[in-house]
Amino acid sequence: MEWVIFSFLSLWLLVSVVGAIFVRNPVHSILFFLSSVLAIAGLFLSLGAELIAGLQLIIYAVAIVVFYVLVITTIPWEKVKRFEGIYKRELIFGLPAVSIIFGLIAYLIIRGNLAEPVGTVGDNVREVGRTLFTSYLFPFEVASVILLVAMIGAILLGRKEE
Amino acid sequence: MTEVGVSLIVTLVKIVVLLGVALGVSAYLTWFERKLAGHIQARLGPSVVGPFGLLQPIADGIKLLTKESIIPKGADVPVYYLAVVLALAPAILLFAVIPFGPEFEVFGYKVKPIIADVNIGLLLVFAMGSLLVYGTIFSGWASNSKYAFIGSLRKAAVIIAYEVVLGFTVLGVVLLAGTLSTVGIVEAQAEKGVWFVFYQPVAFILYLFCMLAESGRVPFDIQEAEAELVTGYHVEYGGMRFGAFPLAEWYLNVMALSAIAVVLFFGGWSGPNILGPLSPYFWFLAKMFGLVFFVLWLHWTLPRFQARDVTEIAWKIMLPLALVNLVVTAVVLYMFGGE
Amino acid sequence: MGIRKLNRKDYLNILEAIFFIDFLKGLSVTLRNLLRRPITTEYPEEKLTPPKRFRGAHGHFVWDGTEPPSLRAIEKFMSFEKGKSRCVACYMCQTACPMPSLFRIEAVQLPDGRKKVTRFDMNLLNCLFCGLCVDACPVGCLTMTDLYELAGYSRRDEVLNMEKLEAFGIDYKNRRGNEPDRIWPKDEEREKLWGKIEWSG
Amino acid sequence: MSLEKAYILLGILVFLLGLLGVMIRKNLITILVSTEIMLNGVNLVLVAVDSYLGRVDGQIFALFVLTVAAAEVAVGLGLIVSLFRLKGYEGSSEIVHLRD
Repeated sequence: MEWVIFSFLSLWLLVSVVGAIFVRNPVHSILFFLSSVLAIAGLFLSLGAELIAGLQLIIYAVAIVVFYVLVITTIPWEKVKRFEGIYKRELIFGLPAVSIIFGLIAYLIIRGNLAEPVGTVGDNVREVGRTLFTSYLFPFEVASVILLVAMIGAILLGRKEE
Repeated sequence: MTEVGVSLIVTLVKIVVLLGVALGVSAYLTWFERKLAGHIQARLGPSVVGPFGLLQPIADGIKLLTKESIIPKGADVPVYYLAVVLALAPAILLFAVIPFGPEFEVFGYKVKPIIADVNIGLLLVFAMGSLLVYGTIFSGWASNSKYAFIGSLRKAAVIIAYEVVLGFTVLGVVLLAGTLSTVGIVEAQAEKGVWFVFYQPVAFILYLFCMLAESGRVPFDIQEAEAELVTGYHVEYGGMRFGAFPLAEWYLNVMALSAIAVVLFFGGWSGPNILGPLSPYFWFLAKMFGLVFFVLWLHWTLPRFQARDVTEIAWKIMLPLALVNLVVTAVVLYMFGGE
Repeated sequence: MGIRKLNRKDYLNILEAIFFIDFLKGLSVTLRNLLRRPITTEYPEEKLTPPKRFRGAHGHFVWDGTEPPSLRAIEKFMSFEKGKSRCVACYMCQTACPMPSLFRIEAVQLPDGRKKVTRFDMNLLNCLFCGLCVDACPVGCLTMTDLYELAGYSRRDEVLNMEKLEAFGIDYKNRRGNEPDRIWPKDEEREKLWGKIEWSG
Repeated sequence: MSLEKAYILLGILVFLLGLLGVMIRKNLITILVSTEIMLNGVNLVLVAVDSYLGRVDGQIFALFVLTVAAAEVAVGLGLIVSLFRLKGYEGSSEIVHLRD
């Protein structure tokens, strides 16, 4: 059963990722990316990471992709038509390189052994929240500062010059 | 038969029943809304097709289905078609996390009248509610029309603003219940014996406004302000595709969000036992349609906000109120809470 | 009934802002309307009777023995038949009409010297229903009936000929001939709405 | 091959496809999208290993990655918009001058 779900979701994910990379039109690329984000949320759910799946849906699928969509749909694309598509030369050299790297890593992973499990997680949401606000409190605060800085930077960058 | 097969079949049956009921009821909500609008304006509403105009939704459906489909020139055809799906799917998926009643037993199997009893029900509600934004944006963008695009951008701004407020609003209830699961929230209310609307009145009012904004109802219906933007982001669609957008936005979404409001604030299926085993469902549906009726009633009462005001209200008034509500709830719960 | 002045404040006070008083008032207005009886007339099934002075399609009063005695005088010049129009083809209606191409009237002289109206067509497509032709008619023949469903399937349907006009006139006289000539159907209702009229003297 | 290894391989494949996307795309926005795909692959591996090990630390790191992705998108899209406003185009190969 898990294999059925996994193969369905991974097929969906790979198709949408390949589509996002190779499709010409940036808007279609964003749509493929959205679909891949949904597939990853499904994978998270099947892995039992429910909170991350929900946050993936809310933050990634909504907040981040909406940014892209708002920017991409308001830019007049007739002017930048020549920047659609892909570089052929880079593809010819990049594809073999990437496949070789993947082959090497895959060999390592398939031959290697995974570490032993250390425990089980009961209520995922509760557990993540507890760990986040005890062991990882400082990184959490730093992340919020990063968000604040990014927000200020985005406002400064996106504002019209007077 | 294995356990997995049974659960799969049960889930499939639940999905089919819910889909049929939701779509049928939302089709009849169109009739109800027109009737209500008519009577509020001292008119009659639909009254010709069938007794009391009851066959009007079917006639409308046949009319919409048999219409010629026109694709505007310069439209992005795949996205144009995909936008309909993107608008309808989240609105239907919202129903997956709504618990309609308590657990019951059929042929020795325990069945919960909820499709996905997940740990993160409320997160899914927010996620689906905000995924609606893609249907609107892409329908406006793909139809290559200025009015449609202005409407879709307005709606996107509204959804982004009110989704944030909605999240902070509901967090108060989550704090009280101690869980994100919808079933858990209903059970927490049953345990405490008090509906959360009495603990969180401010949150309820904020939720109500967010619900109106999310589903594009008056007074927040700036995205399809008929007088300025003809009908907003789906103006270039024809036939049933045109019908699908209001169906998703005005009816399915309103019903789903009302049901969530019932779960969050009105104790879900709790109520006096007057119909035996059917009474939880009766109470749930009664509360839900009470809220739906309120929304429709509001639609024909209030005028529309200005486009500028809508987002300003969200960011400058409602978000601070929701934050204050959340902080006060947390502090009070910390000082006087049980645990 | 005087004019009631409403004082509206620019801002709500704090209680009204918190408890949405204005909002609830608006809701109560619509709720009251919801419970009210609809005032719709379901048109194709149920039709309103317009007041007698309503200016609908035209009609001709016919020669049926109720004419004023002054008309008896011209009987020897005109070839009137019982149940036919009492038009004398004087062209007064056409002269009074603001629209030059609306009427088409023809008359012939019979061998015995009397005048006979052979044709009286009205093109209602050009008519603006001002009623000047009715005022102009010297023999009280032309009238305006209360028929208001004048839509037709072709432009030809909109031209009234003599037979139609006579039929309309007979029908109108049978239905509304005995009614007093007033705009408002009931005097009491009119007095309730507009107040009692004080005539001088 | 166990399911966990399949998850990890899938995550790495997604990461490498994102890398390929960064290399070959012309448009700046799609390059940003490819980096998002890379981050997603990393997240997938983190959560997969996490659920195998039975801990939640990896999920918290995934959470931080989400945060960083949001920040990156905000700044990156701000840059792209201002670049577009300044020059009127946004191909990656054209943006080579530090000043004009």
